[in-house]
Amino acid sequence: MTDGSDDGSLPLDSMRLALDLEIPSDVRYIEQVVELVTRQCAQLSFTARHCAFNVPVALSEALANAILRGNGEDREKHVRIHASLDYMRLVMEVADEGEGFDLDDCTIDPTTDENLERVDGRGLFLMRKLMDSVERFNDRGNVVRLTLRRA
Amino acid sequence: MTDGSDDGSLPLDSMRLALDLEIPSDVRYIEQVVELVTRQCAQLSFTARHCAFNVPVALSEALANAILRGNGEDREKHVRIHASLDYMRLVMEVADEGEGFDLDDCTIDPTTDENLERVDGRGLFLMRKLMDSVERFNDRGNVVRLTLRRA
Amino acid sequence: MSFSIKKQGEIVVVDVEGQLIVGNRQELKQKVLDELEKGEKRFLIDFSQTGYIDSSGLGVLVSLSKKIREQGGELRLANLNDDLKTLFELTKLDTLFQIADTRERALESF
Amino acid sequence: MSFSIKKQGEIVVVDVEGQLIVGNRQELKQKVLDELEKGEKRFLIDFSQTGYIDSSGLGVLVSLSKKIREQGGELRLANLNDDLKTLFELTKLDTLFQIADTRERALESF
Ligand SMILES: Nc1ncnc2c1ncn2[C@@H]1O[C@H](COP(=O)(O)OP(=O)(O)O)[C@@H](O)[C@H]1O
Ligand SMILES: Nc1ncnc2c1ncn2[C@@H]1O[C@H](COP(=O)(O)OP(=O)(O)O)[C@@H](O)[C@H]1O
Repeated sequence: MTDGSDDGSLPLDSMRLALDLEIPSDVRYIEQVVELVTRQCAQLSFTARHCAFNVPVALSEALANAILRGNGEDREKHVRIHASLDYMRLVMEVADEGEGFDLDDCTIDPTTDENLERVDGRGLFLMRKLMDSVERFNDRGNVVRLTLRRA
Repeated sequence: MTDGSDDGSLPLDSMRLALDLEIPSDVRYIEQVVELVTRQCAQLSFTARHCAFNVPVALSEALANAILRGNGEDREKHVRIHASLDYMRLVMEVADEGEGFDLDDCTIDPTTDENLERVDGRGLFLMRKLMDSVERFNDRGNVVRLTLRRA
Repeated sequence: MSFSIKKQGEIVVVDVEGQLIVGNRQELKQKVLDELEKGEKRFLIDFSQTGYIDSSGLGVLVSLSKKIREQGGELRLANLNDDLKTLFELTKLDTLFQIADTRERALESF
Repeated sequence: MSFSIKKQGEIVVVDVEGQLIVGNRQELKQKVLDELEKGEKRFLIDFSQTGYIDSSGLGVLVSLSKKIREQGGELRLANLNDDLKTLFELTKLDTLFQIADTRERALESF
């Protein structure tokens, strides 16, 4: 552990934040969940780009998929979010109540000529571009785990 | 779990935040630790009074005691802070590397005539007035646990 | 988050205030389609006040662009900040849209 | 957090900006004692810009109050917000100090 700086600013490398949250399957919650998580990232001095771009876009995608694809927008079903972050990285897990899916099978390349004008299919692609890793977190495949290293 | 409100504001009763932090034994860190924790309380809509008064004062006291009494202001020794909060309560644990102490033996009543003009001795008293409970968290007595119910 | 629409000369200008995401993209789509139905042909979407855009927001832009072209019209974009530029580059949508640095340049370019 | 000192008539007025806590209370103490040594007798501490005060901050106020009285002087306090009022009530220090609602009243009261 470093000793922080002389002005009493906190030694970030010994800090760890965690957040758990459960929301009904309604896309209107996405924006506030994103805000909550990015505020925690700002707390740990993640870069402005991570806070304003990588985290918001990737997390929105994961939440939208969980709500729309995993839970079929059934408000009786819920989406659980777990985020933990420290000086090294942010880890976000998004769990839905769906059947699960295969990340690799479902990811397309939306930048090819035939896909460029598609209206959908950019979610997993963007998550993978904006995070350091995107994984299935369990066998069923209904929990996605996103990891971003602190720059 | 309630369904939150219609404007997409988060269902607070399913939210849980946690924070871990370790600081060197230097009183200059107190203010920033307090700010970090109270910001988390505000996130969970704790009352303005809890955020601006109960939590800051009680936590400052616990930190000051850990730094000055527990660790004798030895910067080689550290103070660990764990806070977790949800819709029901805030729990803060402050651990130092000292010998421990007995909470009840050390608490005086600073409001009696003979104590009123004392310069010290108000810390534990205030912690107990401002929190719902103040406990030793381990046998050694070097971890103090403060609990505040969300009003 | 909201969308404000106004007409500047022959051009319908839409400001996206806040996010353009799955929760509000339909609103943008409907507002633009309404103008298209009224016979408008030239559209500019200005992102100077935009936070982030998700894949469904991008999808709406692609869909609107097609529909406007089908009616013989044009859709242009302006004022992407660095993050949004990166988003369009990652998805190669910068090759599909006409993107101007400023609103003035976009308006002149029609 | 900082302390600004100025003289209003015969009275030394100290504004506590931010917190008054273990990390900075010595600074307040020293500033007031310096004035006392110069022969000042009347002191007003104004808390209108203060956040929170901890037990060591209260301790400094008690200690200053004693030292000023020993020199035949007076210390008064003004502008406690509701939280600070509660703090003084809980510790019964509201019975030890002369506390005015506003700076004006405190200044007049000497
Ligand atoms: N949480 C999920 N549960 C079930 N299926 C999912 C989930 N997330 C993604 N998928 C599948 O992966 C596909 C691709 O997702 P994505 O790249 O986000 O594009 P889009 O959602 O626009 O189709 C989805 O169409 C869906 O079939
Ligand atoms: N973390 C700690 N480690 C060891 N002793 C402690 C600790 N916290 C409090 N004490 C003991 O309890 C006493 C009373 O503490 P407190 O009420 O905060 O008043 P003060 O610190 O002003 O003496 C202290 O003087 C000290 O002896």
